[in-house]
Amino acid sequence: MSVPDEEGPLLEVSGVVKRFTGVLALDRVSLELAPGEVHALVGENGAGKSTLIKVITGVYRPDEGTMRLAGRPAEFAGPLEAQRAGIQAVHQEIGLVPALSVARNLLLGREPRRRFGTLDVGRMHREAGEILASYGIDVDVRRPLRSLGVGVQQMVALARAVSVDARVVVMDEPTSSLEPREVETLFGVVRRLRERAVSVIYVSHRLDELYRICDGVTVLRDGRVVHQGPLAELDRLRLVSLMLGRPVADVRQGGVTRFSGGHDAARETPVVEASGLTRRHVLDDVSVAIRPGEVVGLGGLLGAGRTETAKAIAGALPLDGGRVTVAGTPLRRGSAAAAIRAGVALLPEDRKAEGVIGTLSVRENIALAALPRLSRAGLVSEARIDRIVDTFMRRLRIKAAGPHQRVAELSGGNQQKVLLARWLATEPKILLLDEPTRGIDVGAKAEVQALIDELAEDGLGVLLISADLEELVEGSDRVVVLKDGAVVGELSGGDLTEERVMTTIADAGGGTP
Amino acid sequence: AKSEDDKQAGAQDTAGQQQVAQTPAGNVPTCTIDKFGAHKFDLKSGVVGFSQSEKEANPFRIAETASIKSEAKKLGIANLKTTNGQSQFNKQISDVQQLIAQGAQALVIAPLNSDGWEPVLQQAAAKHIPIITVDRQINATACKDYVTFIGSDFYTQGKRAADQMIKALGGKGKVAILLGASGNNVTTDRTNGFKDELKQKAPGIQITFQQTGDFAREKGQQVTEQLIQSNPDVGGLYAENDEMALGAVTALKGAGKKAGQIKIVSVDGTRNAVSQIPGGWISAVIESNPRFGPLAFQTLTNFLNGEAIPQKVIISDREYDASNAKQSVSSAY
Amino acid sequence: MTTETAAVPASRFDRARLLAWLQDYGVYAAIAALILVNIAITPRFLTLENLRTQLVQVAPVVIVSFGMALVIGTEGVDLSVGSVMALTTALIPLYLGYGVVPAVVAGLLGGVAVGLVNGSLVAFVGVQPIVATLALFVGGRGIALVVAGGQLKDVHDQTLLDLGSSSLAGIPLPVVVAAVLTVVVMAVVRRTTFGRRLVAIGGNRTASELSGLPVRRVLLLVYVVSGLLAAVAGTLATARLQASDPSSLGLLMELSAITAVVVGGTPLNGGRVRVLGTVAGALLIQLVRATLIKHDLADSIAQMVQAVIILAAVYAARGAGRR
Amino acid sequence: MTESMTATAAVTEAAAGPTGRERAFGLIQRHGAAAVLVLLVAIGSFAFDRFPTGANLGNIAITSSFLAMVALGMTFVIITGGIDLSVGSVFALGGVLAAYAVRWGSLAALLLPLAVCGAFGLVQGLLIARVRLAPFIVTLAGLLGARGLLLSISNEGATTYLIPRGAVIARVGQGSLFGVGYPVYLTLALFVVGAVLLQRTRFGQSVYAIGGSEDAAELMGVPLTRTKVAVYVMSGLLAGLAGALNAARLSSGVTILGTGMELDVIAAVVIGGTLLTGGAGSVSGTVAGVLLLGVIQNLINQIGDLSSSYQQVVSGAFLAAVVVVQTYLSRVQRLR
Ligand SMILES: Nc1ncnc2c1ncn2[C@@H]1O[C@H](COP(=O)(O)OP(=O)(O)OP(=O)(O)O)[C@@H](O)[C@H]1O
Ligand SMILES: Nc1ncnc2c1ncn2[C@@H]1O[C@H](COP(=O)(O)OP(=O)(O)OP(=O)(O)O)[C@@H](O)[C@H]1O
Ligand SMILES: [Mg+2]
Ligand SMILES: [Mg+2]
Repeated sequence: MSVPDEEGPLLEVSGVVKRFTGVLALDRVSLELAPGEVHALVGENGAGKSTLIKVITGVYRPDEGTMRLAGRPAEFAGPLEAQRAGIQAVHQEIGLVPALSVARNLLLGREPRRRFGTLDVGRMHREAGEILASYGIDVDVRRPLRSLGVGVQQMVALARAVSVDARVVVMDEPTSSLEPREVETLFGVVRRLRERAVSVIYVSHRLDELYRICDGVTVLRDGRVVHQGPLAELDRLRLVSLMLGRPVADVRQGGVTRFSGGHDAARETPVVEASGLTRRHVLDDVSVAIRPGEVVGLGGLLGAGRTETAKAIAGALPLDGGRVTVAGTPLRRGSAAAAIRAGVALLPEDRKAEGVIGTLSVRENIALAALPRLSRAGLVSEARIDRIVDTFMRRLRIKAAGPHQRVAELSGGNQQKVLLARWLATEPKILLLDEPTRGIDVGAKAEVQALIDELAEDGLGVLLISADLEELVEGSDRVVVLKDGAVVGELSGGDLTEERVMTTIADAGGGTP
Repeated sequence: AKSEDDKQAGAQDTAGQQQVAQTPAGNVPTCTIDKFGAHKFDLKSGVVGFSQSEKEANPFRIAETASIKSEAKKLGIANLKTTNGQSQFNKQISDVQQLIAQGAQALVIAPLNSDGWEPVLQQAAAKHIPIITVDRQINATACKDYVTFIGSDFYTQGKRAADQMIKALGGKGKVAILLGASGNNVTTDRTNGFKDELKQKAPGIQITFQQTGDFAREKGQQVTEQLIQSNPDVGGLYAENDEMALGAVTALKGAGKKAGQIKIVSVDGTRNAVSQIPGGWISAVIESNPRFGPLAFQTLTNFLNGEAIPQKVIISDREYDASNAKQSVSSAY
Repeated sequence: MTTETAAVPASRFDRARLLAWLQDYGVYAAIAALILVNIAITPRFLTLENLRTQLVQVAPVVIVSFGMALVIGTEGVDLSVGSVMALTTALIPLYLGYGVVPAVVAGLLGGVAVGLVNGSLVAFVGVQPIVATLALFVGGRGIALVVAGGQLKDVHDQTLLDLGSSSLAGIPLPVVVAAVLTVVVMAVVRRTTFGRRLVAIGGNRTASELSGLPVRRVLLLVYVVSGLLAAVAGTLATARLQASDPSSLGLLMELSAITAVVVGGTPLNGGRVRVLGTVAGALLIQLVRATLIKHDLADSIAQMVQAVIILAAVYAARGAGRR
Repeated sequence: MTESMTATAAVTEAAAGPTGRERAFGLIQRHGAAAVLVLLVAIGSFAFDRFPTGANLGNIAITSSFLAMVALGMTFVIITGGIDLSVGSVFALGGVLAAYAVRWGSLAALLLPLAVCGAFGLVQGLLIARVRLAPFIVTLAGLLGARGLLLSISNEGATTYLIPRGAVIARVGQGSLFGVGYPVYLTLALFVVGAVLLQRTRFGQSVYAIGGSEDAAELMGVPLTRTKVAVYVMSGLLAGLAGALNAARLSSGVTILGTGMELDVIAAVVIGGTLLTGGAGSVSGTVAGVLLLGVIQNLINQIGDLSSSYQQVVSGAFLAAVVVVQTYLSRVQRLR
């Protein structure tokens, strides 16, 4: 838009085909990218977005088709070559090394060096700190990356991709774990890139974002391009209908979220009661109670301690103090197994590290937590597993070559659905959902939300954490707002609006993180 | 615990057959304490180091160590320090160096390997520590780098085994060899002696198979099982130690062979092997006598007393065959 | 294509599975090739006797490899298996005076004890498996020798010896035991919660913990099973050798077993166990060794040839063991 | 080494800096193996008056130096998430080659083993990085292959080549300065270089990244093939060098060396705090690990009259105790 394409496309992808065993992931996909263009790449889960991106960034070699970069044929033997040619990427599953420090991740391969080629560690830490500070992230860069929340990791990955001279930057769901504040930072970055005539490919399931920053759009469905053109000419409804391949009339329904809101369960006694949860530097006397049929939201910024609160309730975080009772009986502290037996289910935020077991099949992943229920005397019942797996694969529309496909081969959104299925299969009393719709496409998101609603109707207590403020506000009956590991407010009824959540956070006095 | 047969096997009693020096002193060059340049010391109160090469887990090593220890006790040597190289050569070198550091005034070494003793010899020479090597030789100069060697002649053992094999096969036929561990001096010498003797005395005997059995019974059994299927015409089997021979016997029994169908000759002279001779499973066993204690300490005492001792003491090993096995099995180790 | 597989009924024989099966083909192809070569060049290879010999010799390796495969499935490794065999063989003659059953039970208990120690170190103390089991790799054989008084003992008990030398319907007993165990281990891996859990733990330990799996208990049990299976192998080997030889029984068994498991397509970084592949891996190595011995190759050449064949086999099966 | 264990470097979050006590505690935890080593040496010195003598410690140093050189290469390999089982055979091969080549001069005696052993590493590295075969299998084949080559050079182990006393290389292997053998100084120098390489160069960063997550490292543009091949070549070169120097010290190319050495080396590296799963570890930890093994062995000999079976039991128990203490120390840190 801002930069007229006078010298022809910067990146030209034509007729790319990519097959995996049993799946045609990309079917003659073509794409043109003008210099300075921000191009949206959309489609439902498993449509082939990430695969296309991996082809462009040299991770996969296309089975057919060609690419041209600035008019010259481009063929990459690996990500290194693509990066040398000026293509940088932020991948969907954060492509950083968890065990390395933040600074090392940020600067890997371009560390500042001294005369004899040795690293200048002091400068490295300083530079890393400065770079992150410019993105509003203030962390000790010597800490291992894995000690940070997924949101911060996502920002590090973004900073890494953008901090070098790139001609094309590819972002695969960069905002899936980001708060509005970080999303704004990211948009700022995208705008600056556009000004420098850097092209951006942008993948997201949050449609609002697309309309705010994207110029062109490519809609993928089942590996094929079904629409290409300026985004402005396409209204939201039509975009969704293109993605899902359903008529517009089908899609037209309610607002963005499918939550019906307002469960009337508030009078019953809480099914889970957490009180005085405390862990040094992380949680400070957090108390939450959830009644059957109630959806309680947790609000707060990155690092506010929402994930930690959920983990603490699920017995997955060593605590210095506090107790959790489920249906009146106190849980053994620090035992995830005991919590699960008591009916607590935690859908973790970091699906790669804490969720899926990539080497196992969809089927085995779904059945994992519910095994005690699906077996007798240590022998698993294949029939019962089949039934449950079948139910959830239909219900959540899990797109896989079959129940025996390895989970690592599924698209990000479908992995998330598998995890959700794993926990629903345990028939929990209380469901702790940390970013349940992360990476899930609009169609499925509505279904997941409807499902949460339905479960709440049936008397399940739900704790909802979502970086999507709209989802949080519409989905919850009550939102507990956290800041720096402490409860700073609670909103419900008419008070429960996006603005009030933001102001509650802002008003809660300083307190250094 | 209650074992099947609670009587102790022979290895424990050291009162078995004593070693006898084969070569009368005088025929070989001798060594004296002055010529070597060591310091005199009182054996009873001095520090003597013994470095064993392999774990005491086979009859030979058990008997060897036991013999050294009991003789030291008998002589009243209060300060005998022992180490075990656990079959790792670098460890044995380091062991001996540690013995020197601990103040050993004389060393008895059962070397794992003949070469590679340079660091030890240098250190010992600097401190004028007399070294007696037993069972295997060190490739260095006697009476200069070390005092003397006491032990069997493995090459001759191989030759004697060949003589027995010739006798058993009547001078013709096909023979298989179960080699010892690769790279081991003992393996090399026992193989060469055997082959040279056959070439010279019985050109009618062919060696058609030679595979390593690593000196272990199980490996001997497994290799023999393969052998009798691929080479069914083999008439004789030379095992370079008794353990492999016993493994071969088990293999032959398992394959339904009869005693004596394949003639087995082996080296070592353990009680287990010798007791297989009367039944005909093993034709002959060449002894390799491990009871070094008395001879070693006798030599050391003589040396310290200033007497001239031979620079090489080859012990006379016996042979067991059908004619004497029954009578002498009790004195085998 | 499979584009409309939004929800496929849970059929157990779909394409993904078939392809995974085909990847395994490498080891079997290598075995087939080796057998063909042998038929061509090795006299008397195709006899019943020879077949028996190869199977009897490979049986203990197969049994140990099963335990190893389970341990490797949890992203661990058990170096102590050879020492367990030594310990078992040392214990058996001590109790033979009471009868075969007490003696064998004593031997098996030795394996279980070692497994308990290994498993506790790994599961509860959090020691890395390779060093945890290294301690008993070193110490276990020492204990065995202490127990046995450093002695090799002949075993005369006929019932025990029959374990090694008698046959069931013409099939040698050790082979029968290995075959039965193959079925049992396959059932454990596929049909029990234990089997499901151990591969899950190997695939992603954090996720397994968060999913409420009894991670420590499973790890402990896996090492106990490995110790027990090694003890079974030790018992059979003792019976077959007709002697208790703790100093050399099971030497280098850990390497053979790990090789069999890995050649069979189980990845060393866990998350997957291939039972039949493990059998195939062990068989392949056995055939290679047998071929080299039968053709009387010198040790130097035999070792180099063995290296090349192992590489060729995993090259053929590559992909199976990859992430 | 300030950041020896990147993965577990505990940095307290407290706004105020760590207290002196906390810092000391952190230091002990980060160097668990070194702490155990100090403890063991203290106990040894207390219990045996022949232990802390210069001669004895020098003996431990020289004996450990060869293992240490090999372990240095192994540290790099293991941090990338790989393993090198061939080192024992390659070590022995290096020695035999050095003794074989000394007829053409000391330089040849150094270069031939380096060339052949480096080539071994190169082939293994290529098979692992390019063809993507499992490191365990490739280096197991390397173990067999190197041993086979050694046996064929030495007539099935029957011939031992000798290095004449006067040769320059023999003097390097046998000489000493201030009572400490030259190889010890060389090893120290190599470790300093290794530490700089690992902690202070891009190569070192790549090594950690690959071990931490190979997929992510690839996405981040780390030169996967080059780095992996390099670590296996390094491992081969160091094993060959150690073998050659050891042969020089022994004045002969002993053929029976190195069996089972790979396990000692791996043990030393892992006890030193390097994770076998890759991504974390340090060169300084490896030094401590190697010395720990050396000291344990020495102490067992000091005890004296133990039978060889008991020696094994005791060294197994020692090993278990050491790793339990060391694991415990580093776990306390992780929980904080
Ligand atoms: N390594 C693989 N092996 C087999 N199939 C794969 C592999 N990677 C992706 N696929 C398949 O290719 C298809 C496209 O996947 P892709 O990850 O590109 O989807 P996506 O559009 O990024 O979805 P999402 O929005 O959920 O991230 C899916 O059906 C997926 O199962
Ligand atoms: N912007 C930030 N500045 C400094 N530290 C941060 C920031 N964001 C996160 N952290 C650190 O990361 C740790 C983990 O935060 P975590 O992600 O678990 O919190 P959260 O409230 O669940 O946030 P989210 O789930 O949205 O990422 C926190 O303990 C905090 O120290
Ligand atoms: Mg995707
Ligand atoms: Mg969070």
